[in-house]
Amino acid sequence: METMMILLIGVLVSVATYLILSKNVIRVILGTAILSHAVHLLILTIAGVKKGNVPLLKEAESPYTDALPQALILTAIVISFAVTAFVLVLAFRIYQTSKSDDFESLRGQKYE
Amino acid sequence: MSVNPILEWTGVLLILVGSLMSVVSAFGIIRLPDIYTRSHAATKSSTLAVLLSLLGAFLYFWAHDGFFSIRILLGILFVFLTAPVAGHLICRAAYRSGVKLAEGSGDDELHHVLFPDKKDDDSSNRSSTITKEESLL
Amino acid sequence: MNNLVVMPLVVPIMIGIVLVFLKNHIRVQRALSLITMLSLIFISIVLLENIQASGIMRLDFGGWLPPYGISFVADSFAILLVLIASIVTLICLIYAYSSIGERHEKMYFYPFVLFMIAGVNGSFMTGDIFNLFVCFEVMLLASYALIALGGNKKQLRESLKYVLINVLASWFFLVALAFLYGTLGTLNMAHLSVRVAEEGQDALLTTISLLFLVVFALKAGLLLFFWLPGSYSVPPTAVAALFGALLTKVGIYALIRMFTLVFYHKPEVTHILIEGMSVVTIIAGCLGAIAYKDLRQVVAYNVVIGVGFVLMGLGVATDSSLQGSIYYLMHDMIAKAMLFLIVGTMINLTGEKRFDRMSGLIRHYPLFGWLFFIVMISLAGIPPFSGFVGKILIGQGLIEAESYVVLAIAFFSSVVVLYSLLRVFLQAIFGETSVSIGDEKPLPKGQLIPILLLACCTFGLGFGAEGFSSFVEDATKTIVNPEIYIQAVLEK
Amino acid sequence: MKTNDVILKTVTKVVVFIILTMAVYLFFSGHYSPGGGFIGGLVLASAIVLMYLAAGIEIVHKGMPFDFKIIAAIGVLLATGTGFASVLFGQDFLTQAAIAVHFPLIGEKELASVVLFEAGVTLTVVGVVVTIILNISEGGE
Amino acid sequence: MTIHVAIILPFLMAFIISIINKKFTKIHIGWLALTVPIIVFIILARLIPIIASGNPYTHTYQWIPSLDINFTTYLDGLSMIFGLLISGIGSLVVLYSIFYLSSKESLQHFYCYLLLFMGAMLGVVFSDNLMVLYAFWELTSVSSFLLISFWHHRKASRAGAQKSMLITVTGGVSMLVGFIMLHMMTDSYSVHEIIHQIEHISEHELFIPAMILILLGAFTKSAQFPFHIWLPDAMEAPTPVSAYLHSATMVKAGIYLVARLSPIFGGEMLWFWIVTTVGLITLFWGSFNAVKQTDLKALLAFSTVSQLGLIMSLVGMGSVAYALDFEADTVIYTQATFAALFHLINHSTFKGALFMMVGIVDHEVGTRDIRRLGGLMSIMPLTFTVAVIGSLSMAGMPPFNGFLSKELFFAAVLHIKDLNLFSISSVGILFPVIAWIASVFTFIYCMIIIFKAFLGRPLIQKVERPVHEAPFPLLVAPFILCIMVISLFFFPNTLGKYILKPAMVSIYPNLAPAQKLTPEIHAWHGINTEILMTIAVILIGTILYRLLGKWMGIYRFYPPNWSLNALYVNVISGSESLSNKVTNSYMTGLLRHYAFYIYSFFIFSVGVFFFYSGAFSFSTENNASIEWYEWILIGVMLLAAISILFVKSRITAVILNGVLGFGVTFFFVLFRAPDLALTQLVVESVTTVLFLLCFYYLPEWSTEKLSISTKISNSIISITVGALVVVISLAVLNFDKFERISKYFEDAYNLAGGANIVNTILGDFRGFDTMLEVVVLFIAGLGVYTLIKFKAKKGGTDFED
Amino acid sequence: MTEKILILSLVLFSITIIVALFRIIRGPSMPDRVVALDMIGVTLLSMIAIVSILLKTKAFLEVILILGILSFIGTIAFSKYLERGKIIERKSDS
Repeated sequence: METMMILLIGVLVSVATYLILSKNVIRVILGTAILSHAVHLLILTIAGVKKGNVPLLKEAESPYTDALPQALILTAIVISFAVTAFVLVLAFRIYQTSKSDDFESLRGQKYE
Repeated sequence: MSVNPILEWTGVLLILVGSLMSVVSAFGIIRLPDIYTRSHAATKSSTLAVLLSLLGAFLYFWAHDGFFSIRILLGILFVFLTAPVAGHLICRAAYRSGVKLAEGSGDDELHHVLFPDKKDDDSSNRSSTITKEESLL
Repeated sequence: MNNLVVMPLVVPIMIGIVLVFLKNHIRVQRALSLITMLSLIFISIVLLENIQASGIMRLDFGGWLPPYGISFVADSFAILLVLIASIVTLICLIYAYSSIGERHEKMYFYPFVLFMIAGVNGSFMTGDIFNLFVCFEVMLLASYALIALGGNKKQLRESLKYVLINVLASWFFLVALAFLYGTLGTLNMAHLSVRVAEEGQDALLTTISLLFLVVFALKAGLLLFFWLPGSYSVPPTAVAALFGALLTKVGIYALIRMFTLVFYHKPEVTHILIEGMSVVTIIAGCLGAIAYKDLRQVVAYNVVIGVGFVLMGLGVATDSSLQGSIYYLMHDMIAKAMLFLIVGTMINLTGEKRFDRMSGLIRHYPLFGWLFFIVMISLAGIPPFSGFVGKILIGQGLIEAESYVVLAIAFFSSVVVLYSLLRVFLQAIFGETSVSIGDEKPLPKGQLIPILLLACCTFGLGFGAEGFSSFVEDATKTIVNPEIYIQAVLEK
Repeated sequence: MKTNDVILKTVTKVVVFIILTMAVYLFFSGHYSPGGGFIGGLVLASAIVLMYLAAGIEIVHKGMPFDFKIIAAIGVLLATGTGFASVLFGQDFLTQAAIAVHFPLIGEKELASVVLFEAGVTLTVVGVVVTIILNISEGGE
Repeated sequence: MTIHVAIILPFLMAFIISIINKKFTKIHIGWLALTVPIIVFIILARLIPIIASGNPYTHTYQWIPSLDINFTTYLDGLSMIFGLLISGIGSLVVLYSIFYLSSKESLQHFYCYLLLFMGAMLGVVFSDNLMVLYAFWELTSVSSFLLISFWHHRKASRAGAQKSMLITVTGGVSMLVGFIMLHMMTDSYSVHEIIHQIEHISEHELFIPAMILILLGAFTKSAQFPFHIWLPDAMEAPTPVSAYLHSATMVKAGIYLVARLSPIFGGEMLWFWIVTTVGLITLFWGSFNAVKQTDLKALLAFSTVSQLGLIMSLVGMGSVAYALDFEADTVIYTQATFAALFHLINHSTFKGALFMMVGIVDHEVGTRDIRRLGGLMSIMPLTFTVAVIGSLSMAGMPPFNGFLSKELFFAAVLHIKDLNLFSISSVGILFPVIAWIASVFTFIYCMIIIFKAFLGRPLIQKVERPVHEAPFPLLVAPFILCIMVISLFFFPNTLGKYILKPAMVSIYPNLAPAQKLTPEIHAWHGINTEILMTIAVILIGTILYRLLGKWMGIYRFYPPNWSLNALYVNVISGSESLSNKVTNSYMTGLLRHYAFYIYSFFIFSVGVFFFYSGAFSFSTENNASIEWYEWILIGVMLLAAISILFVKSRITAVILNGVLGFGVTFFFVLFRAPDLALTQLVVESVTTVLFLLCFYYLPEWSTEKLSISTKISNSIISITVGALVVVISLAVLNFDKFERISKYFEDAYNLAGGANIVNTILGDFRGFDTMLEVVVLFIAGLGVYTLIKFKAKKGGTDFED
Repeated sequence: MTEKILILSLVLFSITIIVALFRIIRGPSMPDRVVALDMIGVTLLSMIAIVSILLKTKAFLEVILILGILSFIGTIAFSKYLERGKIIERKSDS
């Protein structure tokens, strides 16, 4: 299971990387969203899957699955949500001011 | 510690039936010709599938652990409430955004009500916000 | 008592939130933010004294002992940086009062600055690697908001690039964290160090350390500095100064911390790589600093050179070079803030961004012109200003390590720094003025005084280097001997 | 072209009620089963989002005339404040404490400072999510 | 203590002058400034007897003791010479400048810089600590820069200032490295402590590099070939400055340093070779180029270069005395150093006088171009006198002090020729030959000064203003110098006894007992090779001067763009355009490129090391089982992810992203993470709503028009990155050496009173993270608010584009 | 035995999901895709119920309910977007 999950994560990372390398702002933002999916899965997978019970003491008996990565991922999810919201707004504000959603035309002037 | 094996088995069977229903709806979603018909498959039969399997799970928990799960019941209620509304809204959106009916459909009476100023089926010329590409792949 | 350790983080956050409620009371906002920074300076001085007296301080949040809970660890190195960061922020705030404008002030400028400094301070002091990530994010989010604050075209454009590149960096950070937790099974930095030492830093761990190198190099602008010139040249002057002084330094701090505390076993891989990267960084920075006539570009590439210079000290990692790095880091924070403020003021005064379109500023603003001269001298590492102590020590470290080519590049870079600013000085500050007396834009005292204060700081830091030496020596001792840090964290 | 959302609005009234109940439940159950401040807050926020989706900004605003930024700020203040409170009691920062209090109806219950902390988290999440969504939907003007 | 006062005093006065403002303008500020060098001179003069008796004076103030950097002053014979020169010439220059500069100039600045320089220069010669010496050294560069650019509205001034600053500071930096190396070898920055450790360090591998680096500093400062190019341009400074800094004092700092460090490095033959050769080349090149100059000041500048070369070569020759074993004979070579010191003083006197003379001419006539001058003798007889005395002394004619030192110089080169050092004796002969040729050129340009400027047809019609003799006060300083020029000829041995001898002792502490260390100077010592050489110089020089027009053409053989100056200009402008090209080539402003760099670096550092080190390991042993439906779901996610790349509509992409989100949620469920699943779900939907909200304001994305090569490189990068993450993750999975700390949290119910472990971690164990995370969220919310509400004003101060 | 049946139903459900994914990719119209997404959500809901039976835990029952809520919200948002472009209006007319 872990191996397959990691292969899946690899593909997600590749896809996201490809999107990030593109020119359109929305594509890039989507890329970052997929990147965060990938890394959340990665943290969980590396911590070991299906190795224990749900980490609820009243619900299940020991052994429990590793709860720490879950807490970390939760934090990471919220942070990446915050950042995504910010970037999205930034993107449409840029479109409002520069009338472009293409990085090619958002290069800025050449300096001398 | 099965409290009530019959109930438990009923639950499992309900789930199985539910999954079969869902395959049926999947079949529908492939085979049916246009969005309006496909949404039948998606909302009606798949809602039924969910209801069945949730009921099954509810029964199972009840029978197996003696656990009367209000949350599942709530969930059932919820799906019951929302699925038709969702279906309604999406079909309305589809119609208003000018998705064509499948060929061979009968009368389209609503068309004259909604787009009185237009001739027949110039579909994608709607209000400006949604552009044509939205409905393309 | 130990709760004092968290104050540099929590005080600005709480005050920042209070300021949100006081959106339209600008005077109150100014006063409160000023008081906050002053109290931070006071707190960090108290902390420094405490550390000298009784060793490294530690605060376990919620009372959960390391390695299970999160701890803040205050050693001399961290607190020195907190102190300097607070001073620089204070001064930039004073500058902002007269320059930033009411629109910014009502748009939560002060809360954002306070949040950013909280993130910076947190990153300096945290002893937990995941908490470092979170502190980074606090700092970054605030910096995202600050860089885009103002909403003009160029600002938004550059901030998008800045944000996206940092998102990428944060992603790498998370990946590295995943690997780290997967291998070492802990998050406390001292505990990480113990575990790495226990099993030896094998190839896989070194790979992970390289991943951290990528992350922190991005934040520090070491080799991967592409985001820096663009994004540092768009925000308002006070913000740019804060960025130039603080943001890359956090990355540098993290690099130094990581590669002296945890991954110090394979210097032939990691440190050599850092050394090479800093050489390339310096060269690229030098090229950039003389490539453009746009003032903010000149300044931004100067930041790049500074980064390379500091991290050379880490690359060779001898006692004296690390000590030099600490000195230089402190110097760089102050001098870069000053440079940014001066350049921003020049641009505001003339309405031009290119220095070859300015001339003769010294005629109307003599003191200002001399302040530029001072910062130029200081950055070139000419005594008695602050740059020279660090420069000497790093030089010493490079000689000890027998990396003479690196040495040559490092020291030649200070000539290039001098040249890049000298031509600005000769063109823009000296020369014939085209503005007749009476027509010049007035230079507000509120903008001159902060620059003057920074000049005093750079002089004080250089001339009074002895005053800091015991702190710096203590900081170096902790860096060089990870056991001291580990003991302070894991004991009890 | 007239639109009307009668069906949506009617259903929403019921659904929002269910979601709100759910949110409160999630918030309080967090210590023993999945849930907690974050999730409670997020669910609460999604309920509000649903209201906005169905009824538009103005109507919702009449019912909830809050500035959600301020709510978020209060939340952060609460969260950091509980941390700070422990400093005042001479404990390490963010030390959580619990006292048993007797409630009239529910009976003996533990009242923990964690609850305050989580309430802060919830308020922040709700405040921030709603602020973001409201601002974006008004952003074009 | 007193010496510290002498160093601090100028700084103090500079500070006072810079703040007294214009209330004081009734009196010329120069008078105020004049007090400083006079006081310093008196202080030093009072110390002469003590120093002459062989008691060096030293005192230490601690500065940065932890780094061994202390403000230690050390006054011995050598520094005494320089101290006297600095304060003595300084007094005269200040006096001269009071009448030279009009009160319309910004005198405050001028005297402030001048005093800064004076203090710095005193600091250089009196400091024992190398780091303090370096500090003052750079300060002299800085103040020299300020003085050159005094008329900063003139472009040439600025260019000259920049050049001098760059060259001298570069030298200073290399010298600093040399000092650091010395410190590494000896663990001390004190010159005297280092001298005591010579035996230990001369075999050290850093010894030679340190030496070369320090010499580089000395050569740049003393305008030695090929670094001399800054000196002619420095003549843009006001003439008093040229007289003071660029002939009498600052340029001699390099010579001071070489002399001061001779005890350390002199034992190395390389030192002798470098110093002497560079000195001789400079001597020749300077004198050779001086002849072709048409600007009097430039001529003097090149002559200064050449004279500095002369002194430098003499110091170098003198160092042979260290290299040879200690024998009575070796004393003879020290005479070169003696000559150097003597000429140092002489040069200051006559060159100072000459510069002041040029200043007067410039001041009165309005030009310094010898093509426009002539016949000034009748109009300006007093100035002419100064010119004659100075020039003849420079040319080495009796009865002026230049004659004495020129003789000593010839003697020294002749000694060196006989020295049995050279494997090829023919090299040895070069020394006197070069010296002689250079002297001929020296003679020629001295004649040019006298004849072209002052004799010959008056060319006054070319000059705008009516010309008359300079006012008397302006002539006081040059006359005092001229008197010294003459009196030194007649009483050289007084100087020798009180000034030169202590200096020699401090340069050659080992040879102090030897009698011959300070020879008696005689104007006439019979017919010997030296005097014959002098006569030949006069003869050949006169002939060549007469035929000047015939051979001036040789200067034209030299292509102008091959000169060192052109090299400097090309390097500066070339480096600017090159760096512009290079930097623009990679700083494209395109996010794609930046991301590309980052990924490539990731691949090349992490990836290459990972494979090279063989860190990869893989095993499926610990893998959990996998069910059929899980396969299918993995397939669903793969399919969804890959098809995102190809969809043509952004809504489809967001829907597919939603599918991914659902998939992730399901995996969270499978992997027993209920809290995560909940959070993921809500966040996913809110994000989708955000996307949809923002899409309202954004255009539909257009199809990417990427070239095939971009597509290929993008694919390669992304596949490599993905693969790298996969292989490292697999290796990490296989790494199982440590127990996770999370066992501790399973006791959550007892520790923190919660049954949901994840929740207790979030709320309690790692509550701090959560607190900060809330802050992050809050900042983001506030940031979004400001982003939307804060719009740039239309037509506001937006400088860009 | 029950377990095998449950796994069989899981497989059947996942087949539904893959079919719906096919519909999302194929389209042809945007509402098609939204309907399919909604269907994936609802199907996932059933799957989670089954999984929680298999894992013998009640921890995921909340997830079921939330999933129901959110796929509803998502669908509404999509349909409003497709219909009007702007999903949250200042004033809702009725």
